[in-house]
Amino acid sequence: MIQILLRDKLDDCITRWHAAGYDVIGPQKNNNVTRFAPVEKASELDLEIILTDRTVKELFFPQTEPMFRYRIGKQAIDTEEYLPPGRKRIIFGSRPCDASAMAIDDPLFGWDFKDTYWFQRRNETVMVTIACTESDDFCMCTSLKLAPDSPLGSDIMLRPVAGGKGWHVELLSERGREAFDRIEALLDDSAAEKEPIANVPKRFDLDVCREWLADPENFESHFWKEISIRCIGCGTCTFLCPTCHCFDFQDEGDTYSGIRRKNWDSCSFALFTMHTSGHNPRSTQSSRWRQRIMHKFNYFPGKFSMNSCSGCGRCSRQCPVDMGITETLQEITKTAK
Amino acid sequence: MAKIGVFICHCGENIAARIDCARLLSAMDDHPGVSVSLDYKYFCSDPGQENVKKAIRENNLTGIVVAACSPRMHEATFRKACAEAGLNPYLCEIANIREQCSWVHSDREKATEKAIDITRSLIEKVKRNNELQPIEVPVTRKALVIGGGIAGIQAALDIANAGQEVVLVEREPSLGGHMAQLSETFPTLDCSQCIMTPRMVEAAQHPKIELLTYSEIEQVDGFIGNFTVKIRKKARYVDMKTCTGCGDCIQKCPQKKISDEFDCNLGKRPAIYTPFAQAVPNIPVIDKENCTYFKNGKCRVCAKACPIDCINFEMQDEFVDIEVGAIVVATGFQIQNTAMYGEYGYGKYPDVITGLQFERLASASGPTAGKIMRPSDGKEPETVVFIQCAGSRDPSKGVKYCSKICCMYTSKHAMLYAHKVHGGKAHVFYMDIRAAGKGYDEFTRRAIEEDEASYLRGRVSKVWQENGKLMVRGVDTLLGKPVEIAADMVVLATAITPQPDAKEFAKVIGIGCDEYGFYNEAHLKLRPVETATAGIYLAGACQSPKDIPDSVAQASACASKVIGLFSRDRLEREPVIAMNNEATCSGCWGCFVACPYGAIEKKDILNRSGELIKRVAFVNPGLCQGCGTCVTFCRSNSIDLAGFTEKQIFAEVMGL
Amino acid sequence: MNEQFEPKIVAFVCTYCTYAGADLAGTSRLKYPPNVRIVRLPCTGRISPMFILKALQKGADGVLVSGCHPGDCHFTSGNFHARRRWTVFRALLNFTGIPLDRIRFSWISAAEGVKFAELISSLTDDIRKLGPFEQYKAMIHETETPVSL
Amino acid sequence: MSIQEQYRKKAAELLSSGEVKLVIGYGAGTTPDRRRPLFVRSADETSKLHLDAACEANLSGYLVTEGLLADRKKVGIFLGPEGIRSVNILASESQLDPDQIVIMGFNREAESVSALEGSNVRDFPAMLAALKEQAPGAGEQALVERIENMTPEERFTFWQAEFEKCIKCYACRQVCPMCYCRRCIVDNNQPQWVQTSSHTLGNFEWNLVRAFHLSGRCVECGGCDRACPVNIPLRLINRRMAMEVLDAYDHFSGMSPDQETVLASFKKDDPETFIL
Repeated sequence: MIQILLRDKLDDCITRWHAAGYDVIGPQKNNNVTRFAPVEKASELDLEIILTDRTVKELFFPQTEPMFRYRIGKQAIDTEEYLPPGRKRIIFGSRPCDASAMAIDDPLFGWDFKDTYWFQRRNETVMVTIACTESDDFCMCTSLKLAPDSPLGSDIMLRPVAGGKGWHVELLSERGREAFDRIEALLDDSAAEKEPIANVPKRFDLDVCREWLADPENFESHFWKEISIRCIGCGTCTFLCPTCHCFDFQDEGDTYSGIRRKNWDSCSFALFTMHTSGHNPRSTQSSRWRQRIMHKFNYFPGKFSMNSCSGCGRCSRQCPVDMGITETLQEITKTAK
Repeated sequence: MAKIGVFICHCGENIAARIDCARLLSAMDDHPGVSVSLDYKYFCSDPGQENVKKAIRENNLTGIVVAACSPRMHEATFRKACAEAGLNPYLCEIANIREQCSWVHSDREKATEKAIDITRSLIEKVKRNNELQPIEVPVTRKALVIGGGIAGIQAALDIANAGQEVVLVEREPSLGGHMAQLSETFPTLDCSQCIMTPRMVEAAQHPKIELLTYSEIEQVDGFIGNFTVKIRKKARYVDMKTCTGCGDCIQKCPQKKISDEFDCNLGKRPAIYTPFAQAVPNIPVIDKENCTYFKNGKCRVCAKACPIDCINFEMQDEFVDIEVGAIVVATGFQIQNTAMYGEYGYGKYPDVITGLQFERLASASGPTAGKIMRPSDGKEPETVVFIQCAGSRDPSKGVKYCSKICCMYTSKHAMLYAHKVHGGKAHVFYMDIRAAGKGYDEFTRRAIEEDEASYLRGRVSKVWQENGKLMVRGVDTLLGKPVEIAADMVVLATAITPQPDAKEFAKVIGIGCDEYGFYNEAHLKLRPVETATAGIYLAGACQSPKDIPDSVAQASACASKVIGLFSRDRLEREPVIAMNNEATCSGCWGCFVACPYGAIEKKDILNRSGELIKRVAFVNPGLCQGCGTCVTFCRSNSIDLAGFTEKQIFAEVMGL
Repeated sequence: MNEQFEPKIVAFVCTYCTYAGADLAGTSRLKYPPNVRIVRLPCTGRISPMFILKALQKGADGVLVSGCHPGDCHFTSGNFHARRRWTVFRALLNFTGIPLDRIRFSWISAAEGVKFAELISSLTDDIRKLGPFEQYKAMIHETETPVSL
Repeated sequence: MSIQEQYRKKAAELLSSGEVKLVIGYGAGTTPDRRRPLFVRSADETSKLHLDAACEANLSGYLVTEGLLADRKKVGIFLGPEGIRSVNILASESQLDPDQIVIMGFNREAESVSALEGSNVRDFPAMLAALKEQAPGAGEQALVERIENMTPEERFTFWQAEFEKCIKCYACRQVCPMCYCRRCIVDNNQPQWVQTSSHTLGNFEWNLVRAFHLSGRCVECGGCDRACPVNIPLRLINRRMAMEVLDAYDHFSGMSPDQETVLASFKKDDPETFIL
């Protein structure tokens, strides 16, 4: 049976989910930036945004997270741990690329040490994803062999019905079913045409690219210098990337006590690989950009059999100098052929 | 791992009365990194310091904090104790819990809390202190003395007689200063010229003294032991080497109507002149402003008169750079213009004159050859009124301070007048008679009792001219009556002020001055001849109004400081200086622009094949004085200041 | 508030003038509130705006920066440089909403023990009236709080 | 001939004559409304150069790329008035030799661009003097004033809401021609003056320090503002600081390659109204 979630029922859904102990989080435009934040009412949601400026990543892997507090005593150091809040939540209205990215990062955060902060949040979260019916010039999920309706990482997939009245509900997991049980009564079963999903053109040939990247000959290629010549070395692409997951530890506080924090870090920064000696094995911006591409499309797939990219296109969309993965992989595709 | 010792001084009751030292001690005991904490009644005492040294040795301490009085009192003491115990003296910090805590707070609880904060934040600082080694700099054994009055001459002679070289610079054409203008000197009434001129000649002929008259200091760079001074030798237009001082040129100069500054404008002089007959060097200068040739391009009478052709109108100012190790500033004083007292009529009535003008009238070498005559008509005054404090001790119109010498010279004037004008009557209006000094009070008593000067305690409200007399209206506060005196002459005891350009000159040489322009000593009581700038000393009235004995004494004190400095080849300096991290420096040169001492140099970093990689800042340790202005400017945090590093201050603030 | 609020004030001073002035206040046995903590530096030229930010991070409700009067700097011009920095930094603080009543600047000479004592008294009084710097403290509190999502 | 054609031709001449080794200009971007920095090394590539009202970026930051000017060869560059000002500052701070820079200057108007006469950075005194008079960034003036009229509490709240968004990507720093430090103060962790965590406090500290370090140096090219991925109105702070140094010290940054850095210099009679 086709189940339809009508847009005008959203308020009731939120109320029921709240009653069932879920926090509801969705895309909003606030203070000139679009991002995911808790909502009380459906009107706070901005579901028309193709893709938020900031990703859902920060809901699992915050930009800065206190891990423990320490106090330096005369004889010993006392510590006190911080843990994630431990609340069930529904992320309503993420896009397939963002949701996929979370699934892509799962093995990374769990291959040896299981990162509590990540997995506790992952386990407490129901990802309600809305398939894309629109795309922009930077979207590239199809080039990554994903799609505007990829189920990867989602617990529920919503497919817009024509006219924008609501969504077809597709349950993808037990966690999703549980959340939807709470609002089953509100679902409609009237048949409605699904709107076709967005037609995202294929922008590069991933297989060709991966083969080129895997060839050790190309590691020292002049290509890297050429392609990254205008890179200014900021962290925009990495911090806005849903799959980028590098972090750094910082102790902050006064001379007696403080907090150890886990902060986002970026391979774009010169400091990322700086040694204490002053030597920097990745001393040029081109070597850093190469690392980013290699990591995403060579090393990561080598270890986890997935590309560390879900094709959201934020790196290109937000780059201050109009660079990005798309251009690089397009150029590699050309070069390789 | 830090092993810090904390020493809490009770300072008798000074600290212990307001601060719970036991609580402070136990708080420090619990502080991470503290190996030993002790308290004691007086840590500055010998046994107290022995305790500190013992604790350092026994516990192998890596730093100490002494919670006691201000570091300005005993930092040096405890640093020395550290050094004696084998700990680098810069691993010592002083927590000021007396001047800035126990003495200013009455709430024992809160004062104790504050003392804990102060002490622990310095523990955090000292943990990050580095061992510093004193910087050694060479000493140039040559002194510069600025000013050729009695103070400068005395200092120069004392230094030179100790075998050290001296450059003596005087901006006027002759040595002598104000003392050369005086008639006789209190309290002995010996003739000023008689005691002064031999000194001038001695200075000029001394093999260790290089005399530069008619010269001014343009620029002073460098630091103690190593100053570079640029001197402008003003063009005299007379060749010093060949001139014999015959004076023919002076005689022949057609321009004879120039007010004579040396005679306080009571006499006239030509355009080519020596300031006074006994001038040293006895070589004239041409006053370019008033010389007919310089004004009109015609004349050259002096050149024609000169038998050996030593007049040179083409002469230019010359600049010389000298290297000296110490500087004595003896730039003297000026007297205040008294025009602000309209009621005294100075400038309006020619017979209202200043004390210095009276000196010239009374001087045997003065414009009247020592005869007391009224400037207006040359008559001998029968009655003279002296008004003391004509500017001094008057915050509303004059200056707040006492000019110190006027009581004495007014007595002297009254006395000289009585000696020279028999039957003349001297009246002195005074506020207080300040005659402290050897033989001084006796001297004023003599003026009153033997020379019958009439001393009236009170102020003068008005002076006006009536029937050829100067009417002086004042008050005798002892009788409580107004007084009116018909006088022939009125003499104002004007205030002593700094030289008009004293403030600007202070900046040229890099010393401080007070609101008036008198130069600041490093410590009024304990370091009265040193300035805050190491290697620069003060002598005479440039520091404050002084009489001749005081000026001479201070000059000799300066000389002893300089001789002491020159007794060593090298000099140790505080290692609190900036240093640059060449790896992170971008060479933006903000520090170069900001440094008040020009201590930042540009250093080329070359690669192995000698090619320039980059240019970075380098701090010259000899020039850096350790202010840290560069550190604050440096955007990349590349420059840092030893002793007050970014890490230390950060820890100190974050440890509060 | 039952108990009177006692502000925490941090003073950054140069050693030659204001520190000596504070010493003079002590030797003159003047009294002022115990709320101030003095950090001694060689010169106002050494006082970086970062110090002010760190004092605020450490929970200061007020900051005083003080040195030699213009023209009196032991290092001749450190205070002139400082004055420019303060002017600009102060404008910046003001524009970003740090109340200037809390960040004060003064010239206090070695002779002005009375001025030092009086300034600390009035500053403490003023900041007591303003109350704790709640807005900044809220920002500090956020750093100590677990992430809410 | 359009200015685009004119400068393509000029770039081709400069490159083929060997006068410059490189021309830094603008090329087509991913989408029709975008322009991206373009590095042209041969005359035949100059047809890829674009110059129109979409060319917003201040390219001068690329001039201080390590080693670019070390060979003493010249580089041609497309620069707007702000870019010319930044080259002046970079020269005054000894980061480059202004005589190595061949400027193809342009003025951007609403829909079009016009050429600026001159090619050496010293050739534009009249344009810069006029710019000083008309105060660039005046468009922001109203907003700046609105913020100034708030109470301190409101201002604090306003900026907290803005800085809370910051993710410390440092795009503002990286895109800024004035941020050429080999090591940024935020990357110095001994001591860590600026907290690197992107909580509001850390973001606040970072943005204050950035603005302070740019005081009297910012040319208001707006690069930071455009680069900020979370749209913090950084231009407002920079504008306010520019106003401050203009009012207090009559300092308009980037007037000449010999200009003194305003915070490294002083006048004895600098205004002081607030020092007790």
